[in-house]
Amino acid sequence: MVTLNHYLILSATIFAIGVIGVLVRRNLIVVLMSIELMLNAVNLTFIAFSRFLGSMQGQVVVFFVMAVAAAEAVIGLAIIISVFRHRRSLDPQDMQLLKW
Amino acid sequence: MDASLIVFYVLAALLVLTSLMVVFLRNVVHCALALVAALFLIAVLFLTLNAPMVGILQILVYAGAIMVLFLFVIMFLNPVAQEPRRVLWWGLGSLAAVFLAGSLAVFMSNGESLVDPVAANEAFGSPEMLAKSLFTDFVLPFEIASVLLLVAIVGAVVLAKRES
Amino acid sequence: MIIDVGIVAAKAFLVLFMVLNLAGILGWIERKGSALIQDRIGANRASIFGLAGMGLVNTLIADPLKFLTKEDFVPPQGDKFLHTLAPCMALFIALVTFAVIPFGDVLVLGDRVINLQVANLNVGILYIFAIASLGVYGIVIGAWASNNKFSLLGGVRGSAQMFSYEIAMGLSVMGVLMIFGTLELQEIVRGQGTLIRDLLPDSVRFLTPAIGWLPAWGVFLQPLAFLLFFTAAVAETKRIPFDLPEGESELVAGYHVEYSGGKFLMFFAGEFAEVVTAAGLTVTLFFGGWQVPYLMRDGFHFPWGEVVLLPHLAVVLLQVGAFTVKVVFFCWLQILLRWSVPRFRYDQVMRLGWKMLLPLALLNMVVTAIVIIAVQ
Amino acid sequence: MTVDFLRWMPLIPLLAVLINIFFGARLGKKFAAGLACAAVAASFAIALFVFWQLPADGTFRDTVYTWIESGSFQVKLSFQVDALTAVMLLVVTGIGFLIHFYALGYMGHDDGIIRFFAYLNLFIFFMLLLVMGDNLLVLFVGWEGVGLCSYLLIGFWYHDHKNTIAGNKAFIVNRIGDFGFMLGILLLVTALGRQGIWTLDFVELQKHVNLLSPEIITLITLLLFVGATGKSAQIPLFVWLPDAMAGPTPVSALIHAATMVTAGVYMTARLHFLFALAPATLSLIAIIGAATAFFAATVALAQTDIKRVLAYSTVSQLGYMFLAVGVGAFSAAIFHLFTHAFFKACLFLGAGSVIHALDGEQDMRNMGGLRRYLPTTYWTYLVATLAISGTPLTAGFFSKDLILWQAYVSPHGSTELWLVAWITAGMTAFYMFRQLFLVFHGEFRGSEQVKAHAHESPPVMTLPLVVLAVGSIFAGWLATPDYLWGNRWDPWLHPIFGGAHEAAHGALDDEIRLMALTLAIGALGFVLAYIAYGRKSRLPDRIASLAGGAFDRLLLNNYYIDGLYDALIVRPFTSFSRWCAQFFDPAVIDGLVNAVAKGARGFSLIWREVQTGNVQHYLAGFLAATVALLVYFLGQQ
Repeated sequence: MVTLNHYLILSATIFAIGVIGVLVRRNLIVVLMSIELMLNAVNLTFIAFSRFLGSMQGQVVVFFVMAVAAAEAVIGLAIIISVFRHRRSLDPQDMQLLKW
Repeated sequence: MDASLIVFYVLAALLVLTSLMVVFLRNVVHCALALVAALFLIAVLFLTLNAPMVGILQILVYAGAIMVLFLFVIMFLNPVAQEPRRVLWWGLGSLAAVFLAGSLAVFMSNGESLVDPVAANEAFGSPEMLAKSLFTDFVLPFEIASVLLLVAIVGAVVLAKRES
Repeated sequence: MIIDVGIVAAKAFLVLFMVLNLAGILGWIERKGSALIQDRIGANRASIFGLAGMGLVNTLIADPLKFLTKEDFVPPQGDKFLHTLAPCMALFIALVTFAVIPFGDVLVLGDRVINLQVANLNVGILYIFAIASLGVYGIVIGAWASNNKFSLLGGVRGSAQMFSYEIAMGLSVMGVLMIFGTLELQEIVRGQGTLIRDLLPDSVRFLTPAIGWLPAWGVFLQPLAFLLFFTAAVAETKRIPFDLPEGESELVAGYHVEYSGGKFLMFFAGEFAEVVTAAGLTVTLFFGGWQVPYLMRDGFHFPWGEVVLLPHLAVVLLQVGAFTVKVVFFCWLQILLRWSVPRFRYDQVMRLGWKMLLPLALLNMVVTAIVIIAVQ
Repeated sequence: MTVDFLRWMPLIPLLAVLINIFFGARLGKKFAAGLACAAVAASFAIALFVFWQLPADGTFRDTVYTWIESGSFQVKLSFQVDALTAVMLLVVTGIGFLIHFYALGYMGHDDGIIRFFAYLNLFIFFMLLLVMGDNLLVLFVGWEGVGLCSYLLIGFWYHDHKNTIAGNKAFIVNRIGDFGFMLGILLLVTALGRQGIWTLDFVELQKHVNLLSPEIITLITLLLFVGATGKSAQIPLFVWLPDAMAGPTPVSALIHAATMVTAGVYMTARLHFLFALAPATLSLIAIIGAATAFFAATVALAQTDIKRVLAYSTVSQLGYMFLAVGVGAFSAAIFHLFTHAFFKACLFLGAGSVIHALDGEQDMRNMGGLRRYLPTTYWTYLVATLAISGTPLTAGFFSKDLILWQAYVSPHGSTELWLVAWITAGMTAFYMFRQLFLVFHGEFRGSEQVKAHAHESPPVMTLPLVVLAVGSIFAGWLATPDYLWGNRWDPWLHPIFGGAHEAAHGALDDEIRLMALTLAIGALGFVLAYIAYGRKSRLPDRIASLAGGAFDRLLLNNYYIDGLYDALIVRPFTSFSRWCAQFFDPAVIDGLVNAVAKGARGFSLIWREVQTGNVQHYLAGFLAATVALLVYFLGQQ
């Protein structure tokens, strides 16, 4: 029998993998993709709860998360494009002027 | 071990594998394709969780739209620079993530697990039900989400447009 | 249990067989059609046992054999795995779309009622769009894996184009979905079995003698949507006049420049499978799918009152036959289009998608919604 | 009695100021000047109406809004008009209007006329605040405001550096006085507050003034008097007034003769209930008043600048007023203030007319014989000179005589005070007639060019002169000695100053005898002036060269008091400031600030290494914190 915990642990694992990506990758596009992965891990949690609590609200939230994720990806990629135009680089470590 | 458990484990294993590929593959295009696979698998998991509508939307929005956009941008920029890899940083990052996964897993699963799924009726997760929720209880967020998307469209155009 | 699985497998096999064969036949039809249009004989060299006119057999068997025996070339700097994956995805996605398209009403065998549709999903049409949206991966991956700037440009063009037309396509069918109130394709087809007179509101009942006898097919209810959908569907197949991703004169062969042999065959077959799918979808949504006008489950019920009863099997065969004929017709229409119209310029393609189809589709949706509410 | 039209009196000039400042350039010079005059005329009309309506012992009150509210302490922007204020109102708006009118001609060709009239109107506004305020704070606002206007108008022709310096001097010297005034107000408020009464209203103050101990009152009144010496140019803060003559002549007439400089007198009169309780202060005021009158008169003897003579004369006359205050004769002080406003304004405007005619010439040595060119000016000047000299039946005669009489007969007075004032009266007559002879009689001593240009002023300037000259005679008839038709002035102000310090009455014989003495010394002054300057004579030069001319120079230079102040106060202070600027500020203040900054910078230099600008490093911190929180919550469970 698949329990809620199965899904939660799976979701936590995917989330952590996404965190690794955001943390260590030196390519902004991959970082952005890792963020998508994290979002989806959370989505999985929502859907699992929705199923196990018998409430549609989880699915509705996922719907909104998707909308937000779409907006986020679009804006993120637009930023990446314009940054790349200026610096010819996608390495987040090359973009550290915003300090001090 | 019943069939659903086997299906779950297979899907979960594949999902973890593809997720790891997203993070650890060197080639950005490979990463993106691995992510497409991961998202597809999550969509399948959604289907097993009585959420067919959301599952299809997942494919439509994520795999069909967002990831195509990613690939489009990757091809558009065609970044050739090799990522430098620092073993220490990678090790530390992975270690931290393992801690996070461990503590999250313990944290989330130490409650009493709901083993007996609520007997969902036929329509649970159907387009009708989702639509009813969206257009009654959540109609305001729904409209706000549409505004958000509009703003994102305009913002993306402004950001990505070449100054002339 | 086993029988259920067997039935599903049989249906799936049947559909696959039909689609693939139709795709093959289309290759021959295209050659003959182009010859016809260009006023030449065309495709007359193939003969088996001295029998001329065996071109059909030729395209069905000899062509694939030729492709399969040719060298499978992979660009040295390319990505071997993805280079192989891309055509598989292209063909696979073109084929699985057909899974939810119904090719007949129920077939009753004993006490077993078989739905003549491979998979009946309650999100049917969304499934099609979801899968269709994945179709772009075949091109994009193939283009990138070839490590060729022409193919890459083709891939970029292809992804942008498919992206654009998917939206117009999705929005154009909204009117149909609203009228029939369901996402399930089988239900949509069944809904098209009624006559217009049953749908007319009281206020315009006087039109009944004029148009009441028409079947309630989507094309009659949503003519604009049909035009938009069909245009978008043709654009999705990436064939002339929308063949910008290939654009021989500009990009050599676009995204499949570096493909040869079996892999090229898969792209080739995938393209024709897409043509069939586009035709199938158009038929299903706008031309009554497997519906034969006035044919009910027990026979013909003509609007002037005459009833011709038919055995069940005959009805089913009529339905499947009608569906096939319709699909073939629309495949032929697309081929006709392919040889009649010149290629668009790229900006024209984008303008058509975003500035013509999309606003019109939105307009159609709004008007339909208003009419539906007014009628209720 | 509560009314609501009082507020329009100050408000109309203020509105005119705003209009002239923001739109003046667009509306044109003529319109702006006319508007300014009309505004003051409107105020004057209201003042007349108020004066007409004011009941014998009543008060008009107009509260605009509550300005400050803190616990039970309330300060309202509120105006009151009683008999005292009514007199001041007439002087301020009436004389003010005449001078505005005069300035239409005098300033007609000046480029800055819009600015000039805006300042002048602003002055009227603040002056009205000063005299109409029903509490000390409103009075103080007016007090500071007129100081500001005085500064602005002295330095009106700021292109000449000397003028700005004079303006600065006036302002800074006034600040010293204002500082004392402010301390006095604060002390008064806190001292009363100790007793549980938090108020600044004059009515309330008067009601509760007996709660204060005599020592405190003495201290408060001394501090307030410091303010008065600054504003009213008394020893030791009188040095600014002669320099203030750098301003346009109408300004000298309005601000530095008729109205603003009398604010100190008004203030002491307004707070008479306080001063009456401080005999020591009163004595000091009397002594300072007499001394100022005397010293200023001596300085005036030797001045050669037509306006400086009048300036020292003003200081001297203000000394008379303070002498009257000092001997407790508040109503006499106000009376002299009233009459002085007429004849001194007339004198200044006449001097202005002369200066105008001679194209800016101010040195009397270059004048003479102007009687023929400026007949109207001459006759009005003569009348005003007669008035200030104390010629019988002129305004100055009655008011000055009243003060002399009070100085002699009042319980606070003394024979010595009278003697000083008496000698001063003689000197007044001398220096005024000296001026008259030098300017209008004899032969013209200036250049031919100027002589050819000399002309009588236009009617717009002579008309106010005539009005003021008439006032110089008849304004005094309000309070005649008992042997004529008696004093109509004291009863009018009686409700204000009350019976406690009623003007002292003495024997009629004494009064007549003293009057005769005063007349005698006045006549002596006139005769001496005629002998020395009325006809061709070498006498002045011989007197001037007495003791090698040192005496003349001493007087001419105001006893070198400016130099004394300069050496004693200004120079040490500037060198101290310089030391602060060059050493203390850079080394100590900046050093402290820089040390703090350097410390912060050093600290930040170490800690900014944390902020790498690399998003992923931040995320690592974020992640660590999240894990820590999760572990913490797990431990909690």
